[in-house]
Amino acid sequence: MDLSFSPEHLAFRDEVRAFILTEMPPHLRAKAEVDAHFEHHEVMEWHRILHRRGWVAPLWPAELGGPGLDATSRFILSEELELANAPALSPFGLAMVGPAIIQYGDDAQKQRFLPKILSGEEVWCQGYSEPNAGSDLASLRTRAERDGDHFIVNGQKTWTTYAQHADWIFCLVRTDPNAKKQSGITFLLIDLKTPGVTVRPFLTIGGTPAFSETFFDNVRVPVANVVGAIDAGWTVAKALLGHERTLIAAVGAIGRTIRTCKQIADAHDLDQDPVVLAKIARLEIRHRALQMTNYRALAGAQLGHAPGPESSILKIRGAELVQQAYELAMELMGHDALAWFPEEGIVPELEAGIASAFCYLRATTIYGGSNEIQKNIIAKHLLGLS
Amino acid sequence: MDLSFSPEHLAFRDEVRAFILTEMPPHLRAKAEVDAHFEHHEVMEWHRILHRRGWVAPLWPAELGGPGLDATSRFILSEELELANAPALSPFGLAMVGPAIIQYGDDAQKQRFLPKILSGEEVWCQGYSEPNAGSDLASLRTRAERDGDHFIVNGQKTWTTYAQHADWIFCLVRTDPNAKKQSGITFLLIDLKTPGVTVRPFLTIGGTPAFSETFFDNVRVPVANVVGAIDAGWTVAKALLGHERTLIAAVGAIGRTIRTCKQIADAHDLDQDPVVLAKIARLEIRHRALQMTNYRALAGAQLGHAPGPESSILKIRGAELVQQAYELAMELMGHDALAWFPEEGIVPELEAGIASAFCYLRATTIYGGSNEIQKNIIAKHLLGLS
Amino acid sequence: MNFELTEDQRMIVEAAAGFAKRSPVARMRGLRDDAVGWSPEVWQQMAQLGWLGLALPEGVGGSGGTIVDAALLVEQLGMVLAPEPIVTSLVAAHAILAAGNKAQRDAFVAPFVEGRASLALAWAEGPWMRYDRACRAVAVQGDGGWRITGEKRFVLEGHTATHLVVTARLAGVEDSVALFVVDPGMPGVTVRPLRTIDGRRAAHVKLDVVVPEDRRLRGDGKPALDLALDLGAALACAEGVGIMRTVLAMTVEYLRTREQFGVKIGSFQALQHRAVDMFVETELARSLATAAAIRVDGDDATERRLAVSAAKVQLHESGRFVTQQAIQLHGGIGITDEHDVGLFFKRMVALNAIYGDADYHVARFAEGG
Amino acid sequence: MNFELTEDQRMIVEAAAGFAKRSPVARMRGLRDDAVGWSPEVWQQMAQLGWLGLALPEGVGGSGGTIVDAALLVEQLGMVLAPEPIVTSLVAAHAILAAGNKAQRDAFVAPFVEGRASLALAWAEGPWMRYDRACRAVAVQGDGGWRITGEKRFVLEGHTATHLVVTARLAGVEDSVALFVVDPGMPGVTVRPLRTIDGRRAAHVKLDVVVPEDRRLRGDGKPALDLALDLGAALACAEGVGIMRTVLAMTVEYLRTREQFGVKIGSFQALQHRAVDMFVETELARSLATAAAIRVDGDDATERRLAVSAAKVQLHESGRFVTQQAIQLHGGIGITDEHDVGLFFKRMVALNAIYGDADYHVARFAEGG
Repeated sequence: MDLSFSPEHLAFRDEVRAFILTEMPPHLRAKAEVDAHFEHHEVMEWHRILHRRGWVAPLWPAELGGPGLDATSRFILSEELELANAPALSPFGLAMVGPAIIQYGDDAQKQRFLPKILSGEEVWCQGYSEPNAGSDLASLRTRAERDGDHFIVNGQKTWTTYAQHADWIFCLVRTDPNAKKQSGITFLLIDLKTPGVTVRPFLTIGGTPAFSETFFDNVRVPVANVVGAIDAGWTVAKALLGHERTLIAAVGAIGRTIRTCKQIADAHDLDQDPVVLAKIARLEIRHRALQMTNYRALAGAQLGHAPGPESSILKIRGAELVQQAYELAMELMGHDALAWFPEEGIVPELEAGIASAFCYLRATTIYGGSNEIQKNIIAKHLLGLS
Repeated sequence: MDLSFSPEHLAFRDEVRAFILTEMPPHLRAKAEVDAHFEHHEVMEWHRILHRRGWVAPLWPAELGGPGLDATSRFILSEELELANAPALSPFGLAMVGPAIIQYGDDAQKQRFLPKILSGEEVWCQGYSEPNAGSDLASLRTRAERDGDHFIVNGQKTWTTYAQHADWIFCLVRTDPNAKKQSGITFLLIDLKTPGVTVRPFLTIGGTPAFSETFFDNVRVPVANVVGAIDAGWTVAKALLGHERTLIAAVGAIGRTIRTCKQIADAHDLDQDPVVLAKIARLEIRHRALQMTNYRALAGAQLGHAPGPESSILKIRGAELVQQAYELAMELMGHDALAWFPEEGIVPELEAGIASAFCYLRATTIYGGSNEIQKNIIAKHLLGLS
Repeated sequence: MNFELTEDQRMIVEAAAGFAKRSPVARMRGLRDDAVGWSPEVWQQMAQLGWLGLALPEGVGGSGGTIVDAALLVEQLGMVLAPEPIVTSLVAAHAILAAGNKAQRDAFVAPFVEGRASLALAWAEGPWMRYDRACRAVAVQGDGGWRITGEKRFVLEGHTATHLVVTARLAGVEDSVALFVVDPGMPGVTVRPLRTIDGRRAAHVKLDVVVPEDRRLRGDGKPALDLALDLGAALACAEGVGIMRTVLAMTVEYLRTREQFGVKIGSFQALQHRAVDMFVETELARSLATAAAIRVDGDDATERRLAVSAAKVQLHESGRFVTQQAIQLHGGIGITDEHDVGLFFKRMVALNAIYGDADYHVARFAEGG
Repeated sequence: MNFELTEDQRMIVEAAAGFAKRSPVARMRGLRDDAVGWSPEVWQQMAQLGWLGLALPEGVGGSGGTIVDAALLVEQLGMVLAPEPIVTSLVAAHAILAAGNKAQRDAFVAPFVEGRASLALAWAEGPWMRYDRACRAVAVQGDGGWRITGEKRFVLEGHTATHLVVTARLAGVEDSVALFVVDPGMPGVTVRPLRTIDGRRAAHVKLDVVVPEDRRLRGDGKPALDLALDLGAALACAEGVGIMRTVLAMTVEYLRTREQFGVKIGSFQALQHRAVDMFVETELARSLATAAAIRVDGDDATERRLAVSAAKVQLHESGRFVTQQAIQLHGGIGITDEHDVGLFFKRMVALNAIYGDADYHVARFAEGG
């Protein structure tokens, strides 16, 4: 067992660090140094910079535009980007529909969609959840009826993250209304400019429009846009769960927020307070445990192992720790926690985005399969309880 | 709303305090001042002292030997006894089978049993749980078959607290093997000296023999020893749940242990440590919340109200806080927590009983209906969830 | 020992509950983007109902009720997040009662009771006031009275207050706290309104103002400030109990009706037990909030401080758990701004940040009050 | 970055698992009332298997393995609560390695590797050693060597140790820590055996003894003591992981088989989720325990201290939760002495109390190691 990197990997880490240092534009660096809260156009700017270096899709095979990195290098790349507070790229194209197309799509789909995902020319969003299909996703009702070479789609998706910025949406739709639950669902790619599609952004409790509802009113979608087999969309969707990227993101976000907590404690003259120091230390230790568990999962992946039991706990604990980290930041801010953005000059810039993030990040234990659902899964599949 | 006592109640409180001061023998007082860990014969000695004053059974009606106190006075009596670390009387006669006989027994039973419960001449224990009937008490299998004027009892009870010191046991036995669950169960009084009864004490993880298994091998019990109707024992048992005494005991025990925590912190030079002080304070605040909730329940009882929602949480939180208080004491003891009793001269007398109590008090969240069972009950009956 | 409501108290609760029915959370929601953030018409109604003077002596036009009366009212108002500045005004009013003379009470408290004014306490400074009430604003006596210079942060509802009760140390008197009544319109006073996390408003107040002698409250500022802040904390606890009760009920109702996997989600034991934990926490917080209100009415400052600190810590623990779990059990919809549960959640965050946070009150409790 | 076992490590784990099968918890249970508390025969077997010298250099007869190797062994032994004093001896041995010369290593460490001796570190004093390693035992140099006077508490497995590594400050040298090897049979040494909560033994050692110069380890005592205690903490974490894995498996098995209300209790969602929480905690503790063992092998003392402190705090949190819930989910039977789960619970209590408790390690971590 070994926690250190090989000389080759250390060299790669230096390469990544140098790249970030030279290639991140000053206006992004300035934001990275404060709170890493980026606008969509800034995220896409960074997307294009990374794309030029070939690092935008670390997990993709080299022949389809991936950088051909081994698992440890991928980890190093992600970790260094996180540590630098670089803008987090939208995962919907790069980490979700892209891999789905790579695994289940036909050649035409690969040629049509993958290059534009890589270049950032087309932005994607996800259409899974519906008002009555949250934890119980398989009860979704958006239906697609066959009409020759097309499907006619009707229904409503919700939680379509940043759909207002997206060009395309990948959806789970019901193609066989008589099939039971997970059967009869199809994975379908829909151009958001198609007539009949309406995107309505809505505010979260963080006061930001991170999510949208997306309505489909007799939307005609070519049958050619089905990924995988018709009625077999559940298989495609399942393959996308628990992707590497999200895990690293949580570890990075928590680490970043702990650093912010320390800065806030400093600024508020609390950095010698034993009770405060103990709180930060305990959080940091929980973060280390998550990080090391992530290392275990990644080291396993590097050796080609299937994800071990350690990976299934990352979602649960990562989601909780993100919340705990922001909660601690709020505590340390004292009265400053009251300020709702944007109130310039009232609280330090460092603190400006905390309250909003603290609020909407209550979502981390809910989205992507709530912690309760995750526990059901672990109980059944890992502990054999049912 | 008012947190103070009336002049009459204040006078009663003084009376109780004076009584304890003058009547508690020095050898009991010495133990009370250290850790309030009393042997059975010491508990019974105190029982007889309280009995002479008429205070042994505060809840019993005056005509059957109770002191005829109102609810507030009963509360004062209990609280003062707790604060003085007086030996806790065995509840099985005074608070359980006694009230059951008062409510459901016939005159013969009242005359036969109640005076000896009051005097302490006969000590009782409880025969409810069985190895396969714990949380699911209604699945008990100890059976009583009718044979003329007698029942023939066969089976096994467990968790019969201090059965080794008891003269009688009150049992739930199955009298109708064909009835479903709660039906067909009878509340039966059994003399432990009857041939065929075997009591086998066993150790807890605290290293003390607090509990016994009790075996019944063709034990002949007069039908006259049935309390209430045959096959209607569940009704009698239900009426005994959640009696006042236990609630106050938990509040008192927690308060006593918090005082011990402070003394330990003092002795270990931790009484200026902000982290330690904060831990003790947070525990003390949780204790206050329980205590005040208990007051609410008692004030309601004083006014003749049925127990409100506040009383149902006392068992859950009281059980947890007892454990948390001992856990904190163990933490504060540092290395002293390693010492297993009796190792005289190694750790302060104050700490001598902590480790053992800490261990066996893991039972508080299990016995008397586990916290999980309590939550099921509250969810169903108070929140309407099922 | 008695936790029964008096006949008067029952009437207060009934009237407040009636008001709450006519004034649902939607009213507060609508006022979030309003510059005032609360309704002057409702303020008038509250004055007419006698609510503003409920916990104030008859001498200033109040009904001479207790803090417990006010807490019962505030709990009900908390259940619909009524945004009118009752608590913030009462806190400032009690500072004036504690340290001011009859003329000052008449001049500043009486108009509030009548609904013609609202008050705010301007005490917080610096970024580190969590553990430290040390006051850097300073008052210097001169010809025209007192010159006060300084900056006050997060003056709750200070953006609309008719009068501000301002803390300042007296120049040259170490460790002193004096109270002054300052009007926002006086030259040298700037009041910048701020939006707060709970959709309400606070003010950032800059002072370089001369006030006449009769604006100084002559009583000792320290105990008056202490009492006022403890009153605020106790009423925050009462409001928090109202919030917890509401989101608990809301959540239980959701569990009873929302279906997933073909069953009501309230049939899942893990969610049932979570709801029970919410219930337990709500009742525990309610017990200590009640005790705190009773003790603020009492004469024993140590008991008051212990009871208030205990209640405020419990509010933090219970309130946070209950509102967070309310969101969690609502699932995705709980994260949307359009669902009410988030409004309660954010108000609870604010309540935990004001009148001393949990760490402050833990430390104060540990010191014995 | 690699968490794979080497071929050698796989063999260690396999051999230890084989031993564990032949040596169930019942063996430790049987030894609880024994005066020695562990089996000299098993000790011999362990020596023959090369386990005692596993993490010791070849110079003293060891196999030159790593602390990770030892941790893997200790985790397996923890799964059956094997009571032989391997960890306590290793801790003392590493103090000797760090501060002693070749002759001292040969004299005191080599016999342990061969199974002819066991060692113990006598460092703890006073009731308040939690935050304070300050040493009051004192050594004065004189004609016959060093006169050591003092009292050492809770010397783990000191009741049977062939040699005690004793800490003392040097008279007149402020803040000094020196290490001496003292034999229990020397005149002026009294060793009182104590029963500990986990059914094992410690010793209360009183010293008024003169030892020759060659019993003083000449290297700096402080870093040697630090390293030794960190090694002990890291191995306590490994043992704790073994315990958690065992009680988790035990509990899941119980949930799968125990019936109440006509169903397996493992079908209740609240209990399922509890078991999942136990699983999560076990894996998190395992991650940090592994990191700690790796860092104790490394050269960077700061990284070692951070990793060890993190692991020990996590052990406290996770170990406590997992063993407590194991009892809770077993219900009444879990409270009986005759069920094994209580033995694991109590061993975990002991592990959390030794080699620095959670508060100590939180504070050390907060200081940056």
